[in-house]
Amino acid sequence: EKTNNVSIEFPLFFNTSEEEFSKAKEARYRLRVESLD
Amino acid sequence: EKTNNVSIEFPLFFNTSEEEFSKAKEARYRLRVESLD
Amino acid sequence: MTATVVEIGHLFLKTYYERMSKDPSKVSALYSNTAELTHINYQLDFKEDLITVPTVKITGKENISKFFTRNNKKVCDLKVKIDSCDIQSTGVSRSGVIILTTGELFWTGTPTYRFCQTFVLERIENNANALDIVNDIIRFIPEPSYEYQIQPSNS
Amino acid sequence: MTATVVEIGHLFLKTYYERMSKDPSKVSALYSNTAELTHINYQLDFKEDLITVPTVKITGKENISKFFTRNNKKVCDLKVKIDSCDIQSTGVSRSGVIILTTGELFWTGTPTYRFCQTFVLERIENNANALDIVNDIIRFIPEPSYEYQIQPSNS
Repeated sequence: EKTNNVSIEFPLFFNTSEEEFSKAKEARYRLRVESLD
Repeated sequence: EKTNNVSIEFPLFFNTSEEEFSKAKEARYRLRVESLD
Repeated sequence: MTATVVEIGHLFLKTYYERMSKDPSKVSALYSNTAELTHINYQLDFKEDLITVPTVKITGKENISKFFTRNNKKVCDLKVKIDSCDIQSTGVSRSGVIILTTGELFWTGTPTYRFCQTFVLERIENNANALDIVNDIIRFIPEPSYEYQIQPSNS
Repeated sequence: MTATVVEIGHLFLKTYYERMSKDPSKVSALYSNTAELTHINYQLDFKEDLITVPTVKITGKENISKFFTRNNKKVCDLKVKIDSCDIQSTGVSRSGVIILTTGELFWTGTPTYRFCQTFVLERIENNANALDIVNDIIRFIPEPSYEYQIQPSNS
């Protein structure tokens, strides 16, 4: 039952890095801007 | 146990109307645009 | 069975949010004795242009009752738009209901805040027809453009 | 008690999302026999610029196992950023855990999609130390600007 005293900091990344995420986020951002044209 | 066969359509508004919501949404939108200056 | 769970979920949502604005002092009657509630922290005077709304965790029906009584005015003024609602069976012999909603809320004169909220409802022991809230968690979702820095234009 | 529930929640999240990308065929082992799962509908070929991702509801460990096996490739490629995580006790004698997370996810070459997800974990009968997922619901949140029509500029 005992678990280690883990303290987790957000955001958490799984199967990706902050850099890779930023690129995908930029793609989302471009789509958003295009939808406003 | 028997409940009426209710079918609910979204969005649902509580204590507000679509008109009043739109005004509050516009205020959010203005804050968003200002934050980009 | 599934249809019934969905109907129960929809009826619950209506009861919960309508009671919130019409009579906050009776909202706590919907919770079980040991319920846990994560809700808006009205004690913090959050500003309109905040990217998110702070929350606080309250345990037990008595404390939940005090919470809604103390913040009566703000709770009454709460205006809610629900955009979606997902429902599943849960708990002992799957007689309970779990609900996940998404939407936006605001108060008189404030902008809108996006949120998601999850509820777990369980059968009351001596009353198979009634359901109590045992869990209620609200979480606010920041607006995208606050977190994404736009490139300065070339002009 | 509360600290332990939070720790259990955090450890669960790590196990769940890491197993998703490393070995989807073992994800279904985390669910109870009668679990319900509302997850991404990989059968629909949704387009990148869709404002939201469609979901499908699956009931029972066996069907959940088939779901993850059938969609192995897409599930392995799932990339997730978790922004927040709220945790409470739930269920019989409050030995279970309910989790509400918010975040964004994407696949190789796609833009990001915002989501919220709720889990209910319950103790396994003959094993007090283990927890099974009994409910898992994901819901996607549309991006704001798709729903708000900008006024044409005067220039």
